[in-house]
Amino acid sequence: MSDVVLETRDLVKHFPLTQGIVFKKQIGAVRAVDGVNLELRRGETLGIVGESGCGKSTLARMLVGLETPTSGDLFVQGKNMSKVGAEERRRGRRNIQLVMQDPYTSLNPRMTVGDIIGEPFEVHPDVVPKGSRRRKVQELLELVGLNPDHINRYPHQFSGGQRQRIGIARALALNPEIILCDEPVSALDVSIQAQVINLLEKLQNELGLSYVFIAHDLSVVRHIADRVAVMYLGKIVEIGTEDEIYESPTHPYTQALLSAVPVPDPKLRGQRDQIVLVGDVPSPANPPSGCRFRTRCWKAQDICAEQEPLLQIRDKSGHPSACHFAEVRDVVHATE
Amino acid sequence: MSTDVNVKLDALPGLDPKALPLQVKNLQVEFRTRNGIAHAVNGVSFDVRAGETRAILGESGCGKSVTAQAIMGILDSPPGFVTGGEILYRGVDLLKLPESERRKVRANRIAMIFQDALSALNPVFTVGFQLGELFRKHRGMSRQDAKARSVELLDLVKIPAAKQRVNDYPHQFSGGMRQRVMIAMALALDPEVLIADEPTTALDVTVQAQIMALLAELQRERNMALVLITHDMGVVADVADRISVMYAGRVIEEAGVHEIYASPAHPYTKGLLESIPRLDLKGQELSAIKGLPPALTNIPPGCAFNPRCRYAQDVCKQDPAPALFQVSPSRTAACHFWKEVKGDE
Amino acid sequence: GGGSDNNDDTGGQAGGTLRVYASEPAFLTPSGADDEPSLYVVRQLYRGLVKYNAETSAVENDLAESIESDDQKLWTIKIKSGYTFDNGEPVNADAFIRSWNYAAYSPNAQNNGYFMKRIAGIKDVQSVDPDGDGPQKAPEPKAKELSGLKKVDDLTFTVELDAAFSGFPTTIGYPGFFPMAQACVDDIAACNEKPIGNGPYKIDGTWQHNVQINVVRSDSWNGDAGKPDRIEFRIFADVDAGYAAFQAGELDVMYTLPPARYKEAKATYADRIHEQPGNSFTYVGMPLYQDEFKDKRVRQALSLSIDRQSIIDAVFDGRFTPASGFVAPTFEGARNDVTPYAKKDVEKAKQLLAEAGGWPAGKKLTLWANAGAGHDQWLQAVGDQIKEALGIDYELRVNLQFPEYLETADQKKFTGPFRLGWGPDYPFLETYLYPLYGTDAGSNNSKFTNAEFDALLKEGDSADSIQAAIPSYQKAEDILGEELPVIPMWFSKVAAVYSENVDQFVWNGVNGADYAAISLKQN
Amino acid sequence: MGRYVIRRLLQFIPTVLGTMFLLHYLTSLAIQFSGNPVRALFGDRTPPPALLQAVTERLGYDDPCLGTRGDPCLFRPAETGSGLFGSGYELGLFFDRLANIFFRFDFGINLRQREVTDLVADAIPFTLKLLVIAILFEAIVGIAAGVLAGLRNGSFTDYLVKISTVFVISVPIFVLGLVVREFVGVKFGNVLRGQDWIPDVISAGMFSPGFKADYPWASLIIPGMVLGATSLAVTARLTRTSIMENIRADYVRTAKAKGLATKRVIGVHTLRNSLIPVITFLGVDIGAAMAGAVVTETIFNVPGIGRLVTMSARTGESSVVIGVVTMLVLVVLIANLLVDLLYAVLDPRIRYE
Amino acid sequence: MSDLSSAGTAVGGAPVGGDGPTTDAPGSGGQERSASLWADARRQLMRDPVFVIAFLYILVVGSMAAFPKLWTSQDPRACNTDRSRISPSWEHPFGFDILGCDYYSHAIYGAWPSMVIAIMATGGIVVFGGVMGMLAGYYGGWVDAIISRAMDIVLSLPFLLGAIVFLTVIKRQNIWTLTLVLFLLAWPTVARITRGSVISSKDLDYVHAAKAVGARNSRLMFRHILPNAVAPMMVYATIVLGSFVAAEATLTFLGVGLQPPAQSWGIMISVHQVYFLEDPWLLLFPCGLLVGTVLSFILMGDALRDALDPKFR
Ligand SMILES: Nc1ncnc2c1ncn2[C@@H]1O[C@H](COP(=O)(O)OP(=O)(O)OP(=O)(O)O)[C@@H](O)[C@H]1O
Ligand SMILES: Nc1ncnc2c1ncn2[C@@H]1O[C@H](COP(=O)(O)OP(=O)(O)OP(=O)(O)O)[C@@H](O)[C@H]1O
Ligand SMILES: [Mg+2]
Ligand SMILES: [Mg+2]
Repeated sequence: MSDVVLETRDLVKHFPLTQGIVFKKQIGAVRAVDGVNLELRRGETLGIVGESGCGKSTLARMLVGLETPTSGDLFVQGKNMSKVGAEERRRGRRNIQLVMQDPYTSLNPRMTVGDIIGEPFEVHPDVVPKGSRRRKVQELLELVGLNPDHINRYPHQFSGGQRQRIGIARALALNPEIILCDEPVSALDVSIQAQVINLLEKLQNELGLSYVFIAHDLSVVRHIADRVAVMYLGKIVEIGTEDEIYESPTHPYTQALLSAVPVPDPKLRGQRDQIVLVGDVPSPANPPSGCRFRTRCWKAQDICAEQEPLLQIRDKSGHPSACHFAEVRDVVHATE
Repeated sequence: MSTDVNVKLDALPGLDPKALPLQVKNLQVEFRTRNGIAHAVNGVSFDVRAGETRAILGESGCGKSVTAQAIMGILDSPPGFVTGGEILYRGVDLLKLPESERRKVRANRIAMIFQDALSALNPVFTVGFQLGELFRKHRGMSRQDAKARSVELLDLVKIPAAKQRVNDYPHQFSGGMRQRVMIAMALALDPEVLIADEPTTALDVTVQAQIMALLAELQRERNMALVLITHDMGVVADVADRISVMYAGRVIEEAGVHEIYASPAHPYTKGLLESIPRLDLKGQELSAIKGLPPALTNIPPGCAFNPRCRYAQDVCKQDPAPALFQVSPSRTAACHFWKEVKGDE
Repeated sequence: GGGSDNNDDTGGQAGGTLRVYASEPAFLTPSGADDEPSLYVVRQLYRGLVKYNAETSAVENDLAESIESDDQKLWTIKIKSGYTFDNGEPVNADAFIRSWNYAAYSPNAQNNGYFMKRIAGIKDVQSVDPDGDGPQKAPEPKAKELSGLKKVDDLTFTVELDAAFSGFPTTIGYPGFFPMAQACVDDIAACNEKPIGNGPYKIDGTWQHNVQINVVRSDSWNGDAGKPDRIEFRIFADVDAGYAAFQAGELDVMYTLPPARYKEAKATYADRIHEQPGNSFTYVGMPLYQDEFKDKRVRQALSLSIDRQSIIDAVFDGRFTPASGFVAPTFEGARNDVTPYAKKDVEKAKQLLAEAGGWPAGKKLTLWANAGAGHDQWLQAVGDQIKEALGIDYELRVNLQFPEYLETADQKKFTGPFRLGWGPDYPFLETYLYPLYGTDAGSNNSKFTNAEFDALLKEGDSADSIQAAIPSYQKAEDILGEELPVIPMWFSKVAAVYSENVDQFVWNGVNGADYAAISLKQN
Repeated sequence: MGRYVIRRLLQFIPTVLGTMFLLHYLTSLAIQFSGNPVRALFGDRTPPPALLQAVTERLGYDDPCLGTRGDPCLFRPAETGSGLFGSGYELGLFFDRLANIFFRFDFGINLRQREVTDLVADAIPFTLKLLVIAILFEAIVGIAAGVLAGLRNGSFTDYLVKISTVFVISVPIFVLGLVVREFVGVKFGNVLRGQDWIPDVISAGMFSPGFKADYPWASLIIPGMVLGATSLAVTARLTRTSIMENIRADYVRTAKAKGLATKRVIGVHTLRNSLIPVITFLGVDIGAAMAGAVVTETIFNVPGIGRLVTMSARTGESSVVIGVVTMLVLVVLIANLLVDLLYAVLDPRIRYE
Repeated sequence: MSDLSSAGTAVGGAPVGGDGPTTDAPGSGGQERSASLWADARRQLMRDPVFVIAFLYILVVGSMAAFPKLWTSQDPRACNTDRSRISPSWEHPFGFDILGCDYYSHAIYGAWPSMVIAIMATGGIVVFGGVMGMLAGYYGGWVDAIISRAMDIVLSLPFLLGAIVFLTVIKRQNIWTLTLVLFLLAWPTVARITRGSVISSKDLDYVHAAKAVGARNSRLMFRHILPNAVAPMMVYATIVLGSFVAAEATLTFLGVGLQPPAQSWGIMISVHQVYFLEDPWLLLFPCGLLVGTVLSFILMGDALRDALDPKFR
């Protein structure tokens, strides 16, 4: 389809582990992202969930170009970013912007809000002529629901939710088509979180943005995402529409993850079939052979150690899943 | 696990074994800082029975941790001072005890689990040392015995290969295991009350599930009173018996878990519940609570929630703050309009 | 104590340990020791042919039986018998010839080779690299031994000089002429650490560098025995630290004082301070090779504008004697007021300068001194006074370290008056004259040449005796007084303090504190 | 760990070579510009050229490159053959010196013709004693003061510690040394020496105005304290900040929650963590203390390394300066390495690979 | 609240760091809670009596150095040995030194070299060390390796020993060479501090955020990373400034510092230290000035550290 705005093919990021004195030799690698295929369509929100350390942020950083992939290709609006020159890549970044997790650390405390949001214009002087930059910044502030008069304030004079709006305004400054949100609400209080999510949805409707939305809070992802990818140890283990993933998960990890999410309804207590996993996430430097989830999986058999399950449609559920024994299991009951 | 219970019962004066294990009455705590006095806790009352789980729910900065620290007597002082109220352990007011007596209550009778296990464990001592210290200092055990007990404890909280790991340092454990070590440490002296201050906030959902399951199991086994501090409505729904909702240093609603979720009687509680994304509301705007929590140095007069409240009227803006209204025999709410809030459903 | 009975003329009892202030010596061998700290120790460990009278500085035979010459060129020296080194080797003619040859032979690189310069054959035992500073090493000298030294018999030898020199007997009291044992010459490094001496004291243990050197009475010595049983040279890097130790009662004798503490010491130790005129000479040299200083009236004018006493009082607390001559007052033949230009007289100075044509307008007088030795203080005062008297502004060049400073002197590159000092090597007034002002003398830094002066020195050198030489030398000094190749500033003043343990303190006009003769109170 | 040590040791090579070259070049420049240091040996007496040359040769200052101003003395025209790689040059003085030092352990001789190794061997025990005393003093007193101040932040003790330590820093060490020597060593010492009942170690040893060979440790106590005084302030302040930071740490709160006595909470759970930066500083401070020893040694007449280097720098004895400073640099580097390793012992979070 | 836009301009230049504490207290806006770290710090500093006193003292000393004529009409070079070491009197408040020069005017004129050396050397190390540390920290790899080795070389040289060796070799001991030596031996510490803070701040979220909008290296370095290093550098600079003032005196004492007839506090102290029992005022006056200056700088650095450290807020 032509309206695929972002695509990755076997995207890999390995952080080398080195050893040696004079001549460093590589003795291994942290396989932070290990072959990820994704596509994002115009106007769509793709949710990515997974446990801490599974490579979500690394993937996000590669997508916005903060990290160069070890291998694999990244296409932004059909352009292969690994093939173009540095300058074009830098300009290409305009189209894909990032909203970071922590609104407290992602704004330079020594710059005014105006400087922060206006920085993209200085970096890309052709976007907005010099004279009207301030005006533009104020428009952005207004767009994200902040008082345009606050342009000369410093970040610490704002609350977390307001700061996150500043971060969003900065991301919007270059009129990108894609916005990558790396856990944009995890650091916020429940009561504020809703404000930011509402804003993101509003902007998407108004500006036709596409989102990649990373989060570990499954209910937030469910609320905002159209499609969801579940990551485990650098790989996508299951991907599908929001309904497919939440209603008919087929990968045991997805099932465990969903069942572990506490449901804010005491009536369901004891009725849910909770899957409590044993053990911890293995180290990405030394992932298990075959299926990476097999060390914690209750279904694991010999084949899981020998053969790596591919991400493919295996089951009547109709969405890809990387498990030899994929089968639907209903773990989430409707709240109502 | 057969703890030598007898050792710890050197009687406290006025101890009433039949009284509640923990009762907090009108607790007040303030921080005297350079920028003024922060009223972190302004009259918090709750109690907890043996075997019961009391959840304290509230947003960041509303005074949950401070309450817990005040109960333990480990506030940073200065700048923190308990300025009023009572903390009763089986009828004994801990605030009136001399420090040497009070020290014996800590860990022995009331223990605590901290939010961030990595920073709560001393990075330069082995886990075994930190666990064994409890036995050595409170039970006078030898190093070997203390170590043996530490291994038992690690086993209890399901840390594999406990014998070897007892000599590891905290940073060598994963997040979930550290939190289990914290739990082991809290349970070491078989306390009657366990205060868990956001024990799973820093953890992944799957690990959170492990930890909560473990806690529930241990609580059941020992018939402990558990005070669970959290802001996660889901966790509360899963494990709590009774809930106290805090806002700006005050308990604004107190009720059984089912009552609260079914029909909140305070607009803040209601707002919280509504702002959780729900399946049936997918695609719709979330109902967010507008505005921000107040700064504790500058709490608005009247009901602290009034600037954000959709029910607020003039009376809410005037001192005194609304008292706790008895909504039903087993629940209270601090809102002048609790009836409207509740009936609004 | 085993003091012998032939030295009871001074009184005082023998025995006890004498703790004295010292600096780290450079060498403890006669051929190497040429600095004051070294000499103080070497004089106790070794003895030479002659010694100097404590009071009169007159030369007396020590190990020598007789020293005679007819022509002041060929000297015959007879040695007393019965003296040995600490290791049992005899002190005989060989011991002296060996020692002097060793010092003179340039590949041995001994500092005191300098003192053998008058002995015939010196050129043949020293060799210079032909291409100056080239990559080649200097060739082997032509001879290994001085041709002027001849052994006559075991206890007699002759010394032939390059030229007649009546003062020769006085020179050989310098420790550079003391004898060395064969064992010492064979392993000079070891001998330096644990000297094999022939004097009244021998080393106890080894030289503890920078800490102390202990010497005890030597059994092999059969001359006048030293008074103390033991002398401990406590080594200090800094005279202030030494004085602090003295104040704390850790020293018995301190042969010098920090200038700034002089007044205080004089008050505190009024009855335990020894003062007498000293013999080191400080002068301001005139670069006669520079045009401005060619006219003697300029030099006289400069000299006349300086108030020496005032500078001495201000900067040195009166610790010097203003100089009006070129020979230390302690020396036989020294006179006061040799030059009439050593008293401040601004009028006359102005007049002389005017007569000489004045000072080039706007030109600054550059005053030179070496860095880090505190000379800048008084030189600044000199400059101030000249400026006040003659209106000549001055600048100081006081940043050259000593090696470079000396090289500048050697190469005659000073652009203005320069400070230097001179200490006598032997108590004979010639030591103040020829080396500094002789036309081809090594330390003639002013580049002074005066035929009459040279002739008068020659005359003195070949006089029959030391006494007979004096009038010629005095006449030579008079020439200096008029010509002023250097402006004499002052002579040192001895100020030594001693502790309450000291019974009798003895100061030798040439050697300084005479530790062997100092007696301690016995209790 | 072993690997880490080896890597660090290998990193020493460029550092030591760099330092040596720096010193070599500097001292060569000194000779090139200010002349042959041997000349000064003879003072006012102008030595016969043959003698001067002989001594110069003996001391190794005869390399022709020392006559060319600015020449780094790395290469010299080959005497025979075509030199290095046919360039007509061969390795020069610098490499001779390196070869002497590293292959023959020959650091050369000083103007007084003593082996530099002997000089150092003589001097180093004194400096080490001084350093030990200084570091101990600054560690014990500094940490104690810092803990007191840190625990009572804002109190009178805190201010007292702050003011007194800052005051000590700002007085130049030589003034401090002189005053201490005069009033403690001489004046007060003399009073003590007047009392019979005070043992000699105290009156004559400890309170002496300078180093005394009879009391090699006692007489260095006061100089050591003077030397330690400047860093004492930094130690105290570092401890104070560190304590103040750690006392608020979560794990200290945990320790309190465990019902431990305050003594144990502070002494075990706070101090150990707080001392990590302090120990690091103390280790690094060895270098600084060595430098400070120059002044202290001069004032208290301690025949140590600092004085040796100062004297040799003054007299332009390049071999001594290069030899001794190179050894010092090695000592400093090794001390730093040890501190890093100690750091890993104190703080198990640090792992060296 | 609404007048914040005007307040913004008042503090706008502050974050870059150039303006240390200046005399005019809170910004022009009046009572508004103005924003930047520096403005906050300035407000806090101006309320700290220790800082204010130290600062005034430095002002006094600074004016002595810059405008000696304001303080004395005497010529310090007009000396007469007849007046040597005359005690202080009303007309000559510090008396006369050993050469009979007016000691008070000597002290005034002596402030210049002491301050100039300290300020120039500090400025030098801050700029050079800052740039080196920045490059090493930001680029890492071989740039870091080379700069770090150079730092090691200098740092492993004990400071005073290094200075003695350098100065005896250079042997032109004037303001410039002393500055040079202090600079050469001290820059690595600044570089190390800067490198540390650059390394710790180059991975900060907001730096990544700026990178994500396409900012170039120079922008990242100077706009985002450097300001983080400025605060620790400033604090260190004030302290090191004090120690340089003392170092000038110590080097003079060791005979490798400034030499008379130059005038400096170091010379005053080292020339007259020997008289401190007889005429203590000869030592006390210059020492007092020196200690006051060093103390003031250190206390200012201290106050600055507290003011800039968010932990102490
Ligand atoms: N620069 C790096 N060098 C080495 N390893 C890295 C680097 N950055 C990330 N990693 C490793 O890569 C893995 C994936 O990290 P990443 O930050 O992408 O996880 P994440 O899914 O975002 O986790 P979280 O939910 O905690 O943010 C982790 O094991 C991490 O330790
Ligand atoms: N040591 C302290 N000094 C000053 N104020 C403090 C201190 N500790 C806590 N406070 C204040 O007390 C208030 C309550 O803090 P508390 O830690 O109890 O919040 P909390 O409800 O536990 O929040 P969270 O969910 O973030 O843990 C906060 O506003 C905080 O500013
Ligand atoms: Mg992440
Ligand atoms: Mg909390």
